[in-house]
Amino acid sequence: MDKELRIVGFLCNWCSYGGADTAGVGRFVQPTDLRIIRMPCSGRIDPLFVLKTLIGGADGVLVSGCHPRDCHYAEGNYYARRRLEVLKRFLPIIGIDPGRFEYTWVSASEGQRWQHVVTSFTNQIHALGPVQRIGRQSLAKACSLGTVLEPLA
Amino acid sequence: MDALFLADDKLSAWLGELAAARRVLVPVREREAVVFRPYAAGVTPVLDRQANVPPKASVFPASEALMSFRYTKNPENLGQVAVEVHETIDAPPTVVFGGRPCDARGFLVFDRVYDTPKIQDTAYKKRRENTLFVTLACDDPQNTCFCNSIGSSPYDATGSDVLLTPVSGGYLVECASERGKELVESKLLSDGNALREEAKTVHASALSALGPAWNPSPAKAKLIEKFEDMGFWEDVSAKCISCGACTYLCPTCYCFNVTDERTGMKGERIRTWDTCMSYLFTLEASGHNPRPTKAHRLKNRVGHKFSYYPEIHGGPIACCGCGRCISLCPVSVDIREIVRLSIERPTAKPENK
Amino acid sequence: MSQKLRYAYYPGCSGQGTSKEYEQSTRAVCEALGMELVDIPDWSCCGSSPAHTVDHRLSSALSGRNLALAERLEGVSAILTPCPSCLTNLKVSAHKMKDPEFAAEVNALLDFPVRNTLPVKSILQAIYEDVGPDALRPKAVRLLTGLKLAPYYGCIMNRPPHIMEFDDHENPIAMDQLMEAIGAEAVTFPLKVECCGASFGVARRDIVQKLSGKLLDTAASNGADAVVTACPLCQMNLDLRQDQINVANNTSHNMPVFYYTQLIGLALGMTPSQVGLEKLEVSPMALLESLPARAEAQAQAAKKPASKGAQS
Amino acid sequence: MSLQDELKAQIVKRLPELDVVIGWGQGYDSLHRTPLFITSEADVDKLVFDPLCVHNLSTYLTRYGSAKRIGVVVKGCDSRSVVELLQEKLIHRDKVMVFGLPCEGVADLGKVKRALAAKDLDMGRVRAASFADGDLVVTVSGQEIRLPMAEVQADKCGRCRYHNAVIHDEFAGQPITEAAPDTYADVAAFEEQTLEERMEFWREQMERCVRCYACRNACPLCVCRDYCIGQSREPNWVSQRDGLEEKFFFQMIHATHLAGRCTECGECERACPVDIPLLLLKRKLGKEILELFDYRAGTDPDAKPPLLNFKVQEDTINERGW
Amino acid sequence: MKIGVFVCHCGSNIAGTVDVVQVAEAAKSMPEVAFAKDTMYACSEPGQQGIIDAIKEMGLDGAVVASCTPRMHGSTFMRTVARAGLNPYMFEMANIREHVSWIGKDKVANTRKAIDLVRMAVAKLAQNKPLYSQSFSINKRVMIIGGGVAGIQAALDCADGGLQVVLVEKTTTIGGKMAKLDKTFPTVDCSSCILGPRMVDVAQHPNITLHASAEVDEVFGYVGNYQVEVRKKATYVNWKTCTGCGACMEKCPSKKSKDPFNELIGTTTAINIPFPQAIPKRASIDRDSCIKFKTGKCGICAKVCPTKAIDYDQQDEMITEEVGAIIAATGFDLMDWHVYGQYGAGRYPDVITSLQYERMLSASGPTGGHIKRPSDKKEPKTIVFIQCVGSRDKSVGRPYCTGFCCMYTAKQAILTKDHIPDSESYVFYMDIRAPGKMYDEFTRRAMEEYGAKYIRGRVSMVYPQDGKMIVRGVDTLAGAQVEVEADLVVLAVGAEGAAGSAQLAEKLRISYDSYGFFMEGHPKLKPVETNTAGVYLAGCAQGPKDIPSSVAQGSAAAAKVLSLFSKDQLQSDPQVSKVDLKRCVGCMKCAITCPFGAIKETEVRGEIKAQVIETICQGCGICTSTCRQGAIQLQNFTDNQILAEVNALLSSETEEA
Repeated sequence: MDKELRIVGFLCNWCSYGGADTAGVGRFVQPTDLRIIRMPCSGRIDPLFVLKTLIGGADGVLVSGCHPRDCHYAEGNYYARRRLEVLKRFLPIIGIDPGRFEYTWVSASEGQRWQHVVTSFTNQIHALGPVQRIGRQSLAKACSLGTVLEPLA
Repeated sequence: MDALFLADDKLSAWLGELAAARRVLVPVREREAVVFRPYAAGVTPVLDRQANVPPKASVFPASEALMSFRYTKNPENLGQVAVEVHETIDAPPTVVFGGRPCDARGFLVFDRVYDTPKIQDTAYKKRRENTLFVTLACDDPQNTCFCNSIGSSPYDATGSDVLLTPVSGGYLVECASERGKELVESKLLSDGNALREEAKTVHASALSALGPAWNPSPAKAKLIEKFEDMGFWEDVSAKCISCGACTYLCPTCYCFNVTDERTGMKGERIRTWDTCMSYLFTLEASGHNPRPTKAHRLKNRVGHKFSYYPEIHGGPIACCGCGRCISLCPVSVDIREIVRLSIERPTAKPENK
Repeated sequence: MSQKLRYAYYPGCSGQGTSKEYEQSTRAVCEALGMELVDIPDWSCCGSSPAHTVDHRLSSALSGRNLALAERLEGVSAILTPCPSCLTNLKVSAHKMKDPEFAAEVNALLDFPVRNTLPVKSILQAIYEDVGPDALRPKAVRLLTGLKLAPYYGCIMNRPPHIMEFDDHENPIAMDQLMEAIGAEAVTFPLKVECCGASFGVARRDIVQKLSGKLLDTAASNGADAVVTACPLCQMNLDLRQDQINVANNTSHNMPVFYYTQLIGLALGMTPSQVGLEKLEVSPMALLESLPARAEAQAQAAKKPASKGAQS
Repeated sequence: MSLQDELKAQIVKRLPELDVVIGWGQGYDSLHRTPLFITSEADVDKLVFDPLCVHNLSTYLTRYGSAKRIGVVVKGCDSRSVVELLQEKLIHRDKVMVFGLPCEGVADLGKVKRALAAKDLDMGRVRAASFADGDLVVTVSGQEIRLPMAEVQADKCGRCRYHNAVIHDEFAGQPITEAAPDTYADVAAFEEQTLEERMEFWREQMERCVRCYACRNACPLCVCRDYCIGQSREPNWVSQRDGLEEKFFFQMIHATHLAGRCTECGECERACPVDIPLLLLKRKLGKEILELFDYRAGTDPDAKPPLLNFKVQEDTINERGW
Repeated sequence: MKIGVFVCHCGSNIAGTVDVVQVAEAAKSMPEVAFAKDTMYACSEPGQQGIIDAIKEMGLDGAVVASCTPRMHGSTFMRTVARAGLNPYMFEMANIREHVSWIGKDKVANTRKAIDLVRMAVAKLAQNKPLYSQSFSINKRVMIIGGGVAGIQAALDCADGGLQVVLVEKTTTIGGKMAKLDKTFPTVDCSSCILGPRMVDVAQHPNITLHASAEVDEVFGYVGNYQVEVRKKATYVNWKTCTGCGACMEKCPSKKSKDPFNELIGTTTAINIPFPQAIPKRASIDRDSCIKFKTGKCGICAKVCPTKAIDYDQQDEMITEEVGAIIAATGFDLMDWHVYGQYGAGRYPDVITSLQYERMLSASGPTGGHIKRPSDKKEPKTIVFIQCVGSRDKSVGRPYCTGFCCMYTAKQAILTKDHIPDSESYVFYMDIRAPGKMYDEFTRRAMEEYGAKYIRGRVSMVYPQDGKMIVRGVDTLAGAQVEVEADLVVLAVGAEGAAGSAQLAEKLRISYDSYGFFMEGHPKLKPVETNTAGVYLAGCAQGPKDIPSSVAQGSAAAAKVLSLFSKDQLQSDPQVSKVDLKRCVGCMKCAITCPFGAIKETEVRGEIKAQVIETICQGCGICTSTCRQGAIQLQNFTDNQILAEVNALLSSETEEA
């Protein structure tokens, strides 16, 4: 695999963080790009965390929680599912490939599934390459080209 | 000094000359907004109307790093941390081209605050020194313009270094300061003395288009008188939505906020524009806020411009009459009307409590 | 039935030889029921037994060719075939081609690719789902009342269930209900989906004799006068080999083995020769002639309140 | 009786029950209307209603204490904000009196500006404006210019499903019966660009942002205002730097906080002094939420908003088997 | 703030693939870090002491331990930090074992990743606040849901321990599945003879309140203080006056009512007491069968009742029970075996379930203890038992082994021989699973002494022919197809969580698996706990198990409750949400999304504000992500802390570049 990319995972403590632990206990080899942030529940994940992370320069964000019906807090992942689905569909308008963000459900027992998720997500991000950042290019370029910004048709 | 002439077709060449050694900021159109952007070949300046955003940032950026700092640890004792500080001033030689007289005059209001014998804001001063203004006189003022009422005019060259006046086929170019001379030393400019008369006609017609001037000076006392008249302020601020458009787009509003932004072991001390229309402007650490409502805050903005500033700085009011706070206000709050009402409307007697 | 039923039709090789009567009665019945069958032009082998045991890709290519040809027909809603063996191969191929890699391999062998847009169904499924017993019932001008049938579906009509996606794979009822709609009685027949011995009739005749014999025994012991089938191979084993079975098992079955399309055709008013009854080895004519008398007897019995019907 | 007079009569009738009625009055020039706060019958005469009454006045409703009884004049689009505020219990029905209007569409002054600029004229110099035969007639620099309303009408009006106030205590005039379909063609058109082009577009737009927060403060549903997380240190989502990331992220805050609530009234975009097309972001969310949850904000005060709700089995969310 | 970082080798578990010395060295340059060191085994006593010493010597304010998962040793190190005199919440962990060293061998990449994780943990800890638990009192009453043998055992143990017990039973009598059994393995004791006295104890125990014909409707509250709304379903008989004399049953004209107690192989009267030893011994009316309810006429039971207990107008009654802990002992039901088309899917009357057979064997059952096949009431001579019907069968979505079927099948084969000495039993099995005291010996007796013919193989088909059930299967040991002409076929149907267990789990906020079994807190170490404090499990509700195991779990759950209640006060988890009053606009969206009802509306200076009830809050943080003003923040998982982690990670990249 090419140079590591910056992939951030927001995982609920009860299921997916445990699933990642289980994968570790099972010595299921995974790519090393991912950095996991432990959350109490996928319902704690404000979509803005994902946006902040992507706009701030992460190449991919992976959210994982308990399977629907299995939330330790009964309902957190139901809210998460709606919020994150809306978020995923929102990304294209701001020029971010929706494939840079995935959300999924992995239980504490699903070590192998976690390995699969991490591996395929990391491959997906590598296929997309480094993220483009809004702050990385200044308007000087546009000005030097003499572009006059036309209003939306 | 002689007046010069710049033909329309020489404009870009002149800009090109100016831009060779300096950053030249020109008004350009982006969607329906006109903003100042660095000139480069191919950029078409928009000179037929007032820019939405004045060239304030040329001397007083919306955000600037005053200094950068870095923490270093004593390897023997990690608990001991030293800090290194580097002052940073970004002050490239700059020409602001195509602003209006009001835009350039705005900095005179700044100067009385940031460049005084007692207090000198080094970053401001450095940039002010490095920035020249090639100003375009207005030939047809907008409905919201009122420079004539605050003691100026559509062709007032105070604060500018070069004044351009649109005449047939091009511009009359007049030096307005010593520093302006270096700018007009160009072979592209020809003798323009013959066009002085035409320029005067342009000036006169612009002035008359503004209509009769009104006198804001009685407001100085009246606004103090109305300090406790919150009924008045609630009334005139009712429509205000407390955004910062008026202050950020005002060529004379000079308030700022300072914050340290740090990541890891390094960071910067940032100065950013602040707006007195925001609740946060006066929010104190205790949670107390001396200006808790928009009425208090609008009172401050109008009071500061037309009463407190003149009081402190010996006369001039802190307004250049550009009218952006009116034309760009999402709800058309009209500062002229508020000043007039403060003068005309009887002041309510404070209730004895 | 407001919209026109129009299908691509895959006849299969049996219909050209051993089960001409199935083919003949299928076409007649479908026409009578308003189901337009458009023959797939230049149809070829479905890739059944000889091919699929050797090479899955080639077998699927044979099926795929037919699928692709059918997809080019206009205004057809499904591909129909009377033969369960063809059905299985067409459906399995279509199913496997949902995997894009496999589909690419198969398509590489074809003149034009399979789009996999048309469902493949048996004639039985189409009659059952698109016409249905309720619509069939009023069309029956000659009810087969008194005829007791063992409905025999064969082993592959409904299996494997996740591919065939039709009826209950252990206890299918589509043919039962169609037979009941035309007045016949479907007796309890627990071996509906048992194996008849299939093509072992050539290599190991003893197996067919044992398995098919058991089918006939069970049908008889459950009171059936005849067997009704949906598969050319089953029909052939039970009918053509009935004498061999009797000899081998020391039994004396004389049990006609119909195609369900033949019986529906009769009920719709067709003549025995229109549905090819003369092609059956065990002649059903005596049985069919006895039906009016049986019906009368049944009607009489029904009038007597004390009489008990068949167990149900 | 004209629509405007009918409205005035209704306000005069109900004014005694109310502390203030918010309507529109004449602004600083003939093209501008401005919010009018009516507290006496004499003020009622200043009331104006025409296609220049662009402001969504419901934005003021949450700025009064719960003790006041407020009347508000609303067009169809504005009324959805009232419904949304009621649904979120940010205002109380018994404290708000809604004067509903039918509206055939308002002018977009940005389009007026562009139309005049095309004729080398400056909207800032318009001396007179009136409406005649479906045209906006303006006098500028000595010329009389007729601008067909169809050309200068706000985009939102061309796709309006709710010409009439959806909630009202008083309704002036005759309800308008037609409603236009909204196909979100603008969003689709924008998304025909590549991802790089889209981000470059926003890069260019955000460069211009002065962080005045007019977009936020004009928004009827931005009720945090003084405690917006875009400006706070606790929590500290956005630094004081005015980089593109900071400015853009503020728009992410604004947009996501409006997901499932935004009625697409467009005040954010209208209020922007540097003409950044902010509504597009909200329209995208509106489109996705409509597709996912069949939900249009501000149409039912008793609805449970989609993001505060869930189904155990979501019919429309394909979780992609990740 | 002065932070200490302790990087664990974990022997070679971490140090094998992560350069822990380099990680500790890198930590030294991180903000706020005043001390960083690698350590061989952080969790060992010397390791912990090292942390304590460093905290004390260096005057540290908090500690980051980079080692294994916090799910493993998070609480261990919190206690360590507390022993050093710090608030235990001034601690964070970086998981560099499960998430780093164990999942890859690239030491360079692993080390870089470990440094990032430490940097993130440090950034988070820098904003941790000391948190303090609140004490709250406990209501020392316990509710037990389900009156089977596990629930009975738990109830008696708790009651004997001095607790007030509320026992809620869905049906009209306690006893559960065990009450339906004829005999128990491997002792062949009479089931009702051993269970009966326990049931009577429940009825007579002064500390036990029994609600039969009752179900849990809603559960509010939290450990120590639950409010449970119990729906007492109408029985149309006033149980306060009913004496259980049975006069109504004798006279009831509707004698063909369904008899669920007898697994529907017999019938009963519309008004009935399920069996003579029922507790409470009270009659109830089956509305669906009662002539009075169906036609309005009849009313015979009301006439004959000596105590005038019949009340046709009775309604469901809601009562609220306040308890401090709940034991869920809701047991199991048989899976719906009708998915087995090859066994007739219910079409053949002579294919029955083992539980139906059990009722047939029982002297108090509908056949009076005589084995009669349902179709013609004849005594069967050849009986085939098919095991693993709905066990270990992925094709029907039941991959697990129910575990007790092998044993009861052997028992039933033995009892069959006792009942019908000239009978022959065949048992089709996959493997014999008899790992219990005297269990394997028991199955051997069935084969060797009682002559049950055990055939190792699956049955492919059962069908009727000539009055017999033909059972066709395979004998995998002989490698042959077998056909048995049986008179009766008994299916050992697998168990699944009792009907309604998923709904109950959702009310109790505990997890359950796809088979309806409740999830225990830890498969090894917390077999009767759940992840919801104060909710415990007993018996088959947690997974299929036999009677002794169920009884043991009942006692275990009781012990857990007694231990919980041994204190007068509980400490709340302080990691709860907190409202910043000045930011709160009182929109109460937090309260809408809170799954626990932990947020209430309050008024502060005339304005509506949200308030967190700390003892109810479970710390999920859904409110925090719901609140747009950021006014409600989950302590130590605040927005700023998550952002600090994100920034620490993203800035690390910038610094490298």
